[in-house]
This record gives sequence, structure tokens and C-alpha cells, in this order.
Amino acid sequence: MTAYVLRRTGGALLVLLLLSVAVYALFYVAPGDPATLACGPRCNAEQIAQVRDQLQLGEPLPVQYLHFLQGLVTGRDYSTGTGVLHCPAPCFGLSYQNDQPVAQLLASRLPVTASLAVGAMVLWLLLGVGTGLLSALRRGGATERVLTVLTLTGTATPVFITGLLLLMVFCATLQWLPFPTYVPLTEDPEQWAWNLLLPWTTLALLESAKYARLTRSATLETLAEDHIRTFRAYGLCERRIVGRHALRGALPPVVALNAVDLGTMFGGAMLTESLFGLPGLGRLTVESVRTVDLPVVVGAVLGVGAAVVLAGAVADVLYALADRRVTLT
Amino acid sequence: MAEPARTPLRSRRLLLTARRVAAAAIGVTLAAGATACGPKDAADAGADAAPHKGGTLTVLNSEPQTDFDPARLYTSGGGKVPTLVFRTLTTRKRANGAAGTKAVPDLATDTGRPSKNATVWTYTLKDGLKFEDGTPITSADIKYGIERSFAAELSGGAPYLRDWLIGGEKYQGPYKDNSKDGLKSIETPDDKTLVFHLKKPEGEFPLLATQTQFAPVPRAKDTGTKYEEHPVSSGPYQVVKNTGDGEHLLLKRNPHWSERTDKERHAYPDTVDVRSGLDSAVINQRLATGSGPDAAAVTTDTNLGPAELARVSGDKELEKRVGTGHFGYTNYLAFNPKVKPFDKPEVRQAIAYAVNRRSVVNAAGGSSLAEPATTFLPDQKSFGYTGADPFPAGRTGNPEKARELLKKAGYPHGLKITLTHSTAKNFATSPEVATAVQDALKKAGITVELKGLEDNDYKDTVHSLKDEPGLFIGGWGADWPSGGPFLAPIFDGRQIVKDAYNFNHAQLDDPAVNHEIDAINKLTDLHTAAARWGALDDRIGEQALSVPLFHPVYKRLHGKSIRNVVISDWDGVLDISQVAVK
Amino acid sequence: MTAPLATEPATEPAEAPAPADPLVEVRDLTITFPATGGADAVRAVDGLSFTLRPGGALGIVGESGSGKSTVAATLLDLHRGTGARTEGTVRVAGTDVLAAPEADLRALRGATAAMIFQDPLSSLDPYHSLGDQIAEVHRVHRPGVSRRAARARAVEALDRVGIPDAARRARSRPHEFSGGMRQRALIAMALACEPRLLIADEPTTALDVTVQAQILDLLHTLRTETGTGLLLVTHDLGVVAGSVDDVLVMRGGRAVEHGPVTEVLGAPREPYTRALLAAVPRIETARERAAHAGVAYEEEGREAGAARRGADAGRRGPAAGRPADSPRPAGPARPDDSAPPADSARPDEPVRPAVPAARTAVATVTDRVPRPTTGDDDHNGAPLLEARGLRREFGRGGPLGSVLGGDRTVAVDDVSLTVAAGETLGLVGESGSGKTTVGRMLVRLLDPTAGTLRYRGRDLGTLGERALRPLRGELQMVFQDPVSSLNPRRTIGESVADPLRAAGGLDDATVVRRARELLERVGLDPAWYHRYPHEFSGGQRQRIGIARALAPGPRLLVCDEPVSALDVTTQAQVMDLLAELRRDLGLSVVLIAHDLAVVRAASDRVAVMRAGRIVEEGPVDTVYDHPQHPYTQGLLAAVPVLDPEVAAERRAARARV
Amino acid sequence: MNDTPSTGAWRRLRTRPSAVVAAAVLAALALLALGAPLLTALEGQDPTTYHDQLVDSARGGVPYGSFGGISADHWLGVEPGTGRDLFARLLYGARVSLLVALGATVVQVALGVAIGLAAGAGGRLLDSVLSRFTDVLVALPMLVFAVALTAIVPAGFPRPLLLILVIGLLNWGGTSRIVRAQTLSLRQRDHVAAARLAGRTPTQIARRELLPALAAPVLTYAALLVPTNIVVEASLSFLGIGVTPPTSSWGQLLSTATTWFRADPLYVLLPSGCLLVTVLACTVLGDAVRTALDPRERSRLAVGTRAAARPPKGAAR
Repeated sequence: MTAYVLRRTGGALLVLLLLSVAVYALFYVAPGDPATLACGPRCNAEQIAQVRDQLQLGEPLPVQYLHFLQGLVTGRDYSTGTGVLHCPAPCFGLSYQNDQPVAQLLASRLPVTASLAVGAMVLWLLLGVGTGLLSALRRGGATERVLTVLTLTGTATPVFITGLLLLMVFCATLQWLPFPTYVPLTEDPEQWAWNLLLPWTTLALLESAKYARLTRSATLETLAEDHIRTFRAYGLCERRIVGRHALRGALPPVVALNAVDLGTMFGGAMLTESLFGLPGLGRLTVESVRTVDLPVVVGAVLGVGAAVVLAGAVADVLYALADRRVTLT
Repeated sequence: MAEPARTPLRSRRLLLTARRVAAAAIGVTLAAGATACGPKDAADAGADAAPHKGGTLTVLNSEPQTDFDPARLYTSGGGKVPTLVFRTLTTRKRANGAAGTKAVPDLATDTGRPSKNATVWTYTLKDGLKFEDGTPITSADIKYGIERSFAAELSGGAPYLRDWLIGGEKYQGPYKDNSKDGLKSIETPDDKTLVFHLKKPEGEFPLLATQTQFAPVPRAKDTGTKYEEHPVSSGPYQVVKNTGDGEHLLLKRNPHWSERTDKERHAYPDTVDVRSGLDSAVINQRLATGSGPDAAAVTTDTNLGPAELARVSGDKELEKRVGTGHFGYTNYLAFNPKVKPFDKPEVRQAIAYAVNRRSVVNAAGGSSLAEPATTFLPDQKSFGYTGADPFPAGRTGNPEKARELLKKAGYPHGLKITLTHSTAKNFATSPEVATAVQDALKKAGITVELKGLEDNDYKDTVHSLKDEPGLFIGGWGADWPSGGPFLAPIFDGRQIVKDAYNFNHAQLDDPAVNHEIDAINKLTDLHTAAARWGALDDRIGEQALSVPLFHPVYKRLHGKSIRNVVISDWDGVLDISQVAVK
Repeated sequence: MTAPLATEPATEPAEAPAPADPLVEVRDLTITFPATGGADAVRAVDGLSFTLRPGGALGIVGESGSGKSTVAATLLDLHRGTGARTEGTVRVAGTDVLAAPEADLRALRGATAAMIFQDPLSSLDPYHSLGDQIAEVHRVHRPGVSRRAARARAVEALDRVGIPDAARRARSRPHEFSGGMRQRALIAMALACEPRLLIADEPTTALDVTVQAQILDLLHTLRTETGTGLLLVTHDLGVVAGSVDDVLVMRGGRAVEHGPVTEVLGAPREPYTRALLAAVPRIETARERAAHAGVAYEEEGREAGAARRGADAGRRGPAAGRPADSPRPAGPARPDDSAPPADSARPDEPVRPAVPAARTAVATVTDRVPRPTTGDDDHNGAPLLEARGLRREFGRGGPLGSVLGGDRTVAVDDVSLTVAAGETLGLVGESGSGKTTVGRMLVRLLDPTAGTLRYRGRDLGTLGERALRPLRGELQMVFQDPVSSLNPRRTIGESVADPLRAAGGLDDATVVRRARELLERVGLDPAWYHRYPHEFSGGQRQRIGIARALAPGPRLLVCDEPVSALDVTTQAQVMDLLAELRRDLGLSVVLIAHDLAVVRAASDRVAVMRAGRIVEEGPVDTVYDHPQHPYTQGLLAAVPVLDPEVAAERRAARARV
Repeated sequence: MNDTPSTGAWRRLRTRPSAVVAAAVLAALALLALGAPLLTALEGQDPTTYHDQLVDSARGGVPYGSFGGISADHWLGVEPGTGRDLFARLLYGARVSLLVALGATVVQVALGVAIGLAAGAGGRLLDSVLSRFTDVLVALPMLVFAVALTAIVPAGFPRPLLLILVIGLLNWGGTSRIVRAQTLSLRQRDHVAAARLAGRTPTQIARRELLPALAAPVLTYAALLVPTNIVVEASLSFLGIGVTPPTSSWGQLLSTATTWFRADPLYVLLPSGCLLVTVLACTVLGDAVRTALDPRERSRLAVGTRAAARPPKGAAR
């Protein structure tokens, strides 16, 4: 297990390093100059040069990258004009847009994205696994068809339509729910949940079809396994067999997929976040891309990368835990 | 200000919040008098009852107040939430429509006293001015505020101080320049007096002095780039909370602000709660629904999109809560005559004739959201609008005339050209407008190939002397309501910028034009100046260096219990310093 | 051979019903699986009748497809709801199973009659602990019992079947047990509700021979102690010999012979039973058997096999009733028919002339310490293949791997052996002993972690894949699993032709002709060239595999459990084919098998492997008749015998140990 | 009488009514797309001409008349703001959307199979390198890539092709993981060992022994990729990096229609409906193909196993 963890960590670090190189390379070819953007449209060349120095963009890109790597280890100092801003290790740099250390910026966005992701996950699991189980039991019947069409509709509808429709119905017309704003969980758990209900639903509708189909096929697969026959031969009733044994058997792939999805979700559900005005990581990333805010983009991509890689590892571990027959290599 | 300033760099948003009109700062005007857009929907809500103090005003915005440092705000950016916190030497008149296009005294006792042919401007501060911590505001604080806007760390403001003040082009701000006197062209003979020395006559200096760079900053409290987290207030409100990089601002009354020294700001609500980062469609839906705190909500950066307008226009109750406004802004086709075939005036004229402004207006959101433009200057009196139409194309274009001109130019069998535009969905430089132009020119035998560029790419390209395409969709807005900042950056030959953003798309360097610009700048009588700007615009317009397409109109919704709605033509923004919720 | 039934402990349990009231009564049972997806309907069981008295033990024996397992499942009506049509009556402990309502049936299942399945791993829920699973079954049938009591009961049952430290082990999940322990646990589950009938469907087929003996002993003890009736379904005549009172031999869904075990095995009346018995390899006989009687029944066995494949689920359409399954065509090369000339290659032989084959055992198999070649080897020249100190590890490797923690396992450790030209070396061992790994290393399908491998004087172990390729043809392998060893998407002819095509240099017509010759050589109709593997039976597929291995003209053939997946009669034919080829072509063979009898019948020398090492080796008769190593002795003692009397003696002997 | 595994699958497929219906629906969509010029000519419209007189300019450009301006001239009404014919835009949009979705799927499958096969059949080192590479790709926010790519590619480059490349190059991770997992299990099979013994090179083994067996899981997964790609295309359009105007695609229609569902519901429902029908048909057909190709192990399709732990990447959140 220790070896496994070490190996995965090594791999993850390598992945993250490659990611940062990729982002720097992309940044090089992508349009938009952060110095011009920061300086303002009516700046002259001289002013832009000054701002470029100020943003530490004067050096060639590879040198900048080396400084970035150095900053990760040792931290960096930045001038605020009146004083010095220390960005402690691991320092991803300062945002060009608002001069905050990127790590701090990411940390402030993380709770939002985490709230969104975790809640949506609970909902899509309930919706997806429930639907999948039901359609596995009623396979071939009308119930299954209706459920299939419903979940697929969710998948086939882009978030920006689902979300707006939900807002219109529940917040504007029926006024059952408030228009979402982010209320930190620590401030008011009830308001937190209430406000996030629609974003959760939007994402859950998008994702649940996948889980429904997965649960359905995994349940059917498990039902065909030998140990189910054993319990039939020992007089267990069908409901008990499905509820206790078949579902349990269908769980590992669901758990594995879920861990990965959750990881990706930490990369941000940018459309959902934008639509519902949730200041999460996804929106930060997209904004930073648009404003060529390289340090934030790199930080966010690395953060997401870490989440995805971690999720992949967690998925494997969970799979191994859920299905003890699998060993980790 | 210029078109890019409409999307102030530091709070540039994504295309993905599509309906948020690019002109984020654009407001709704209850235009008065002369302008073509009548004041249809005057402030009914405010009329039924007198405004009272108290309550909480909610502001629902799409753009977070990422920049809250007076040095970094571009002109009109200061007209919104920052106006509650920063007072400046002068400020715009807080009045509906055209009346709001004037500069009036704010911290100063008057709008400035010019001397030496308007190259020296002197201001005296009012008595009893205090910061939020009770320390008195001095002329040194204002000088320091201006000086720090020269620092590279705090870049982002407009170029005028650099260009106008003597020594401005060399000065690098107080962080780098430790000399005792700082920027020498600003003198502070005593705590109350400021004297500005300019390179050349600038009759519009009082208008410039409305910008946030003219807000006082106490040197002792300056924390450089971190100052924006809690700028020291000189206005009626102070910052209590600023989270999420300006996404959530909570403003409470500043106890040291005195109504006696401030005639312009009313400050009725006790609290202002600014929530931003919202999708524009959601903002409008919330304002329309108006449940809970949303009843007392306004927005300062979002207007109704076409689909929302279509819905609102069927609803009497909602219609009453929609304000209409103009802001000096023009969307146009820009030619680069250095690129063939646009070197031929006939080709440019042919395109000017072929354009179908009705399609274009529809693409920009319909006749309620855009008005056809025939002049480069916005259709407002303060700009010197003349209503000229050098190439009359009617409402839907004149393809026959265009063909004729093309034949004359040597293209009897039509022409194939490329039109560059941004892929941002902003109803201005966007694909919709481009497609409308494309469809119209087809009728004149001109095949248009569209070249949509990602917004950053678009800006880098069209503002680069080197890469500027022959034809692109551009837009230009006013830094203040006058022809000066509107025409000079575009047509003044000395403002052709190398190695940075250039806005003189036609690269026009006409000594006569340059000379006339200088001459008008000397005028301190802005009425006379406006007339001359109008005449200059007509003269340039005849060269067909650009094809004006439309002037945007803004429809903005506000909450049910909002009173005293004031929208000036200065920036078209619903003035939150005037709003009451009780 | 005439041991009376009375040798079984006759202490009938007191609560058993009178003999007049049988525990199981099956009358005119016919089971038909409906036609699906192009397959015809299959009659899996046809008019079967038998009874089992309380406390009695009945063995149902048959080859695959005989319908024996279908019968076992019908006793609990496990076919209900699958679409199978059952006719006739089945009464278990007085319940009319086929007519019983769902609730009655559930009460019967597990409580009155409990079933033990072949594969204990897949038959247990991998996600719940054993104790929980047993307790769950218990509580289903004893609703009043508390959770705690049910768990205690489960521990008791596990203890009863000989699982040490049952209280702790009850919390473990199935995969944490060894195969034998799992089967014990499954038996414990069966015992949880004290059933009157145990139905054991191939309970020991997946187990090693020593474990098999333990499980059979356990079943025997339980039966004698509790008076539970036993229905034992198996393909292995040796298993029934020591475990039951009566035997029912089935073929094609019908009963062939039914009677006391001593009579059926000792003096079979039916030719089929005789053939079956004759086909069973005898561990006590030396090699070079004569042709035996079993061959005559092969075709019928095939037919039955086809029926079963259809019956199993009706899933695979095309197999049933295809020509491939009908009697094989009479061909010149039916290996079963005659013994071909022994010492010369046949004129039509597509492979190169054989080395003179009539040789005695010459290979040297060394134990651990590589012995220098002695005089025995010298007079035959250098060995064909020589392995020294072979070692193979699995898991992550490299120097980093050892730093990061040792998740490496050693599958083979310090194995040295040689194979002389024309010699057959047997390699026996139980599952996990590393014999397959050795086999794969010998043909370099696996790279040895350490040790040397020399083939005809060349160092084979260090050759790169590319350098090895020209030599590949001389070292071939016959695989265990006839299903996975053929590409299902390629015709059998093309599979056989593949090595020829890979070698290149032959035009298409020649390749096809040679492939046809090879098919014929292994006893298949060359006209079947264009058929796909799924149309063939297991034995036929194994012949195809052999033909493919012969195609490149090998000198050494490594046969990895070539017959373990086959029925006993087919097994014999395939072994005969291999022996004949070996003689004709002068091949060297390494025969890997767990079945000691198979190895004895075919090998010159034998090496016994255990836990990755060779524990004993020598000439085959020496090792079998005078085993030196205790492990070899135990292995030989555990082999079931066909004589019920001897079986009982051996069991008694095992019990004493 | 030679019944190969694939002809058997084909026969089984044909006997499933749901599969036949799904295939018919997809064929009909394809026909509609291909016949777009003909059908719109029949209607007498084209997808790009503006009809200013058909929309109410003062009300944001909402079409006059009910149901989005449905009339004999405009069978499905007109687009708000521009008055362009919706029927024509929908049909021409189908061409782009289906082309992009199919093209991207082909790219994804080709890359996924190549890389998954190499990772699964190659050595441990190659596997590690390729798996890490896949991880990097999966972790990279699609938008960063998409924006960069659309910006650096010359404007003359055909946009549908660019979209195919962007979507295809960024989303092959799922396919590659499935293929890798399947390959790892396939290569344990003895016929692969036999091919090695026959002297086949690794390339030949991959092509002859492994690739054919991957067809079933890959095909099924691809059936799910097609609709996903349509939604991704819609999202890219929403972000402003979709097709070049005046070209229409379902994604472009959807993204501009977003705010109109109250003022002009039909405008939203038409592209949504097309998308939904495609998704349903693809899913049903995919299921059927899976069952037909693998009748015995009906649900062993990778979607239901660990191999599929990576679903089509949700760029659309």
C-alpha cells in the first residue's frame, strides 16, 4: 500500500509538471498580452514595458517558467509599490488581474466548488442509481423506457438551457426557491443547501443518465453471477437478493466512476457556476483564460489536474476497497 | 472613453455570460430634449412618492468590482459603485438626460479656474472635507492620488494625465520617484489649493477632473496594490466588507461624510449590498421577479437583451420599471485604407451605401436597443451631433448605388472582401452584426467572408498598426460627453500609436484635421466647442473612413420599490448615488 | 469389487421417515430448454426417474452435457422463471417441487434441501463476510432468531466444517480464503439450517486433489453424523467411488445405468459405463496403454455435449446440431483407429522428418542444484533444452520496486531441468505450484527473472524478441483452454496456417495445402478449414491447437494441461494423439498436468513441483511406485480410486493421520 | 452456412425492433441533412437570407405571428432578430452538427484505440508514459485548449474541421482507457501467446489478434460519444468558438436560442428536440449493437465496467 501511494504520488507529480509545461506552452501561442491588458488600452509602448517588468514578464518564457518552479519551492516576493508582498511556498505567483497570491485565490474559490460538486454528486447518485436500479428490475417494461428517456433528456440538454429553465420555473414563476447566491456552509447550512439546490439539480440532471445506465448494466451483470444463484437456491426472496446482494455488486463501478466525475467536477462546472453566479473554481479558470492571467490559469489547471489525478487514484483505491477481489498494482 | 474601456481591462468578463452586453458600463438614460430618443419612461417609480432615507439597496451586477483602486479605474468605471466611496475635484451633474452631461464642483469649490490660455488650472478645496477616519482631506492627498496613478503597479487608468500634465510622460509614480516634490506640474501651495500645469491648452480639463484619479488618497494609508481591498472613503459610504475579489461588497454610511459639502450625492439607503458575478439573464429575471431583497435592487451594468425585451414589452407592470438610456457610443465599420481595395474611396462609399441598417439594428437587438447611425459622433447635443448622412442609404441600403460605385472603382463584377469581427456575443462587434452586414452587401455584389476572432485576438489584431485588417467592426465610446475624446484618438494623426493599441484605424494624418482638433481643445466654452466638433465630424465623415452603423440604446430594469431613478446621458448608468428604497 | 452397501455406517437417524417415504422422488422428469436466437430447443433431461431414501447417498455421473447438473438444479426448481419446460414430478421431502407455490419453494430451498456448487468463490457473495452470509440464510429460514444468535450459529457451522478459529474467520470475505476453505464455508452455509438433503454439484472439480480428498471426507463425515441425504453430481468416477451408495450414470439426458456403486463400477452392465471406466487413466498402470474400448462412444458423447451447450443457456446458437458436432468423417488419419508406423515419418507428413524416436528416458531433471551431466546424458549427446536455476518473479520490478516495497511474488524459484530429444518430461503439481510458469518460460512466452535457458547449445534466455523470432517455430505450446487459445474471429484453417504465413516464403496455395494436411494429421476433416472455432467441441479445438503447434515444425512441444478441460473419453483420445505424434515425429514433449494419472501414462520422466520448486524428479515408474518426498507421497495417496473398497480403506487411513 | 461471428451479430441486430427504429431515425436524420439543399429549395428558402419584415424590431426582434412565425413560406418559423428561415437553418445545422459529431467521434476512436492499444499491449514503461499522458489531457481544461487552438489556427481553416479536431483531440481519453483495459485482459488470452509463438511481431499481433476483438466495446462506446459530441459542440458555440457565421449548427442554434424560451419557445424546442432524438437513437442503437455483438455477456460493455471509469468528457458543465 505504501509503495502504491508513493508510486501514484510520483506519477501525479510528473503529470502536474507536464501540465504546467503544457499551460506555459499554450500561453505562449494564445492571443492576448497580459501587460497590454493590465496597462489599459490607451497605454503607450513605454508604459506597457513598465507594466511588463512589474508583472515579471520581461524575461523569456522558459526563464519565467524556471522562476515559477523556483517559486513553488521557495516562495516569491512581489512589490506592492509601498511594500513587499510575500507569496509563501508553494507560490504559483500573483494574479495579474488583482495581485493576489494564486493559492489564496484558489483557496477562496474552493469551498464554492466543493459545495457544488459534493451536493450535485449526492443528487446524481440518488437520481442515477435509483433510476438504474428501477430500470434493471423493470427491464423491458414501460417504466424502464420512460426512465431512460427522462435521464437521457437530461444528458441531451445543455446546462445553459436546463439551468435557465429551472430558474424560470422555480425562482421566477413559482418562487419556491430563492435565486441562488452562495452562502457559506459555515454561515448558514440551511441557506447554503437551499441556495445550491438548483445548481445541484442542474448538474445532477446532466450526469444522472450515465449513472442510471451504469447501475442498470452493473446490476444486471451482478444478477447473472453465480452467488446470486446461491442465494436463490437458499430461499432468499428476490427483493432481498437485489437490494442486498445485486446492488452491492453493482456498486464498485459506480463508486469508481463517481470518484473520477467528482474530481472533474472540481475542475469546475463553469457553465453552471456562471449561470448561477457561484464564484467557483471553474469560473475563475475561464475568466483567467480570457484575461490571459497566466499564474491563475496555471494554478487552476494544476489544481484541477491534482484533483483529477487524485480522483483517479481514489477511484482505484475505492474500487479495490469496494471490490476486495481487486488488488492495487 | 474608448471602446476597450467599455470592458475595462481589469474586469473583463467572459463571453460565456453572453447576454451581458459588452458595454458593461452602459446605462439607461431618460434622455431629455434634443436627442432623438425621447424620454419615454421617465422615472415613474420615483414620482409617486418622495424618497426617504434608510433601508438597504441591493445591486445585482455581472462584473465584480475587481478594481476598487481609484488609480486603476478607467473613466466611466468610477461612475458606478466607486462614486459612493470616492469624491473627486469635480463630478458630473446628477441629473436625468442631457442635463447630466455637465461637470460640477465636488471636492473643489468650482469646476476650475483656467489661466494662460487654459494651460494652467487652479482648484480650491471646500471646507470640512474628511476621510472616513476623520482626518481632513488636503490638496496633498489629491496630488498623491494623481501621482500614484502613474505607478506601473497601479496601471489601468486613462492616458489623459500622462498626455496633458507637464512631465507626465516621464513620471513613474511616487513608489519609484522619491523626489520631494513629486510630479512638479501639480502644485499644492497650501492645504486647500491645487494648481495644474498643462503642456497645451485643454478646455475640457474640468471634465477630466471628474475621474477617480482625482480622488484623494492619504499617503499614510496607501498599501499599493492592496489598497483596493479597502480604499479609504471620501464619499458617503465606506467599505465594510469586500470579499471574493470584489464580488460581494457591503457599504455602510461614512460618518465623516457631510451632506453639506456634497450637493450631488443623496445617499438615501443606509446600506448598499453589491452582489456581482451574476449571469445577465439571471439578473434580469431577479429584477423582474423582485422577491425579497430583490425588490429594492438595481443593476449598474446589465441591460435587457432582445429576448428579455420581447417578454417585458408584453407586461405593463414590468414596462413601468424599464428605463431607457443613451450613452455616447457608436458602432461602425472601420476601414484601413492601406489595404486594398479599401484604398479606393468608391469602394468604401459603395459599402456605406450598401449597408442595410435595419438588419444591423435588428441584429443588435432591434429598434428599441439600437438606433441607426449616420455620423461618427453619437446622437447627442453635447457631442455636437449634426445628423448628417453623407451617403444616404435609406433604412435598408442602396445596393444599386453601391454597384454603380463599384463599377466606377473597377469592380463591375462585384468584389470579395473579408470582414473581421469578434466572436464575443456582445451585440456590437459580434457575429450577429457581422452577418447582417454580410447579408446586405451580398445584394450589392460584394461577397463578404467573415473572420471571427476570439476577443483578445480581435483586439490585438484590429488595434495593431502591423496587423490591422482592411475592414472590421469597431466601436467607440466617450470618456466624457464631448467630441474631443471621441474624435481625437480616432482621427488625430499624432495619436497613431506604434507598438501599442492604435485606435486611428484609418491611420489618418491630415494636418487640417490635426490643426482643428488643437484649435477646439483651446476652447473653454464647451457649447462652441461642441458645434466645432460636429462640423469636424461631418468633414471627416465625407471621406468614408468608417461606416457608422448604430448607436446602442439601453433598457434597464430595476426593482419594484426603487425610487428616484436618475440616469444621465454622461454614462447612461443608473445613478446609485440617487436611488432610494423607501 | 463386491463390497456390500452395509460397509457404510448404517446408523439411520432417528427422525428419518420410514424407508417407504423417499427423501427424493423423481418420476419421468423431462426438461426442455426453449429455442433461442437460432438454436433449436434442447431436451436436456429425458424421462428420468430415480429415488433417494432418507440418509442415503446417490451419485449422478456423466460427461459434460449429460444433463446431470440440470437434474440437480431441478430438485430446487432453480429453472423456474427461466423459460425451461419441466415435465414429470419431483418430490423432495414430500414437497411437490414443480407445483409448489413460491413461498413453499423458498422454505424448501436451503432449509430442507441445500445445495453446494462447483465454484465456491463465485458462489459466495464477495462483498459480505462469510459469517454474515451464513447468518442471513439462517435468519431467512428461522425468522425468530436474533441477529446475534444467527451469527453465533454461523460460527458454529463454520467450526463444524473444520474451519480453524471460526469466530474470527467468520468476519472474513470469501476471497481471503483458500479454495478448500471456501468450499468448506459453502458446506457450512448448507448446514446452517440442518437440511435433510445436500445436493452437491461437482463440489470438488475446482479443487486440487489433496483438497478434494479432504472435502469428500468432510461430506462423508457429515453424512454419517447427521444422517443427511446426499445427492452428488460429478463427472469423476473416482469421486463417486468412495462417497455414495448408489450410482446413476447419465448420458444425453437419460439414465444409462443405475445401481449400487460397487456393482456399477465393479461390474458394469452397459457398454457406455464400461467405456467410461476404461477411459479413466489409472495411476497404478505404467505407460504405453493399449487402445481401449472407450473410443466407440466418442461420437455419442459429442452429441450429448452439443446438447448440453445448447441446454446451458441456449445462448450459443450455431453450435447445437451443426455438422461439426455430428460424427466425424472417416479419415485416413484417425489417431484412435490404428497405431501408425512407429519409426518413420509418414510420406504426407508436412513437417520435417523426425529424429529417430524410439528412445528411452534420457532427460535429466535436477533438483535445485544443477547437476553436471552424467554418463546417462552423454551417450545421447547434448540435451535439446536445458534450464538452470530458473526463477520468475511477478509484480512490479526494477531496483526502484525493491525500494518502494516488495509487492513481488516468486512464482518459480531455482528450477533446473533438461529435456532430451524425443523425450517426454512430465511436470506435475497442484495449482499455484508454478508449473505453468515454468512451461511458459521454456518457450520464452515469459522471460525468466534469473537463470539460464539453453536450446541446442544456444542461450535462449537472453535473446531479444526479434532475435528469438526465427527460433520460435521450434518451440511450440499446446494450451489448456481450448476456448481462449483460438482466435474466435478466424477460421480454424487460418489459425493453423498462421505460423506458416508468419514464417513467410510460402505461396498461399502451399500454405493452405499444408494447413489442410495438418488438420487431417490431427484427425480433423480438412474440409473444415473454413469453419470457426465456436462450431467445434472442446476436444476438436484441442486438436486444432495441436495442429497449429505442429505447423512450424517444432522440436519441442510444451503441453500445458492439454486435457484438463476435457471429458474423460475425449481426454484419452487427445492423449493418444499426442503420444502418436511424439513417436512419429520424434518430438520432445513437456507435459504439464495436475492429473497424476495422465502424466504417468504419457511420460518418460516426471518432476513434481510444489511452491515454485521441484521437490522430486526421476523416471516415471520410480517416482510413482516409490515416492521419496512426503509431498509426493501425500499427493499420490489423495488420488481417488475407482474401487469403493479401496477408497474406504484410504479414507480410513487418511482419518488416522 | 458459414456463420461468422459478425454476420450473426448483424442478423441479431436486425431482429430487434428498437434497433431497427433507432437506425431508421438516424438514417432519416442523415437523409434530411444530406437533402438539405433540396428540401429547402422545396420550401423556397435558404438558411442565410434575412427577413427583416418578419420580426418585430421594437420588441427585440421577436417574430411576428404565433409559434415563432410559422407560415406556408416558413415551415418552422423564422429566427428572432434576423428573420432567417428556421427550417433551413435546422437542416443545414444538422449537416454541421452530425458531421462534427461523427468526425470527432472518428478522431476520438482512432486516437483512443491507437493509444489504448499501445498502452495495453506495449511494455510497462510505454503503458506508464501513455497513461500519464492521458491523465494530463484529461486534466487540462478543454476551454484553454479550445481557445488557444481556435486562436492560432488561420481563419481560413474550415471551422467544422477545426471543431472536429478540437473535440476529437481533447476527448479521446475515455476510449483509450477502455481499449487499454480490454487489451490488458485480451492479451492474456492464449491465442495471443500462440501468435507470438508463431513468430508474429507485436504490430501484427495488435492488428490481427487484438484489434478485431475490440470492435464491440469500442463501437458501443462510440455510439454514446456521438451525442456527447453534439452537446460539446453546442457548448463551444455557447462560448463563442463554434461554427463561423452565417453557418448554423444545432449547437449554434441552441446557444443563441437560450434566452428565447419564454418569448419564442419553438426556437429553443426545435434544436433541443433534434438533439434529444439523436441522443435517444444513438443510445438505443448502441445498446443494440452491444447486445448483438456480445449476446452472451450482454452487459459486459465497458460502459458498465471499471474500464469505463472515464466517461465522455463533460465539457458541458
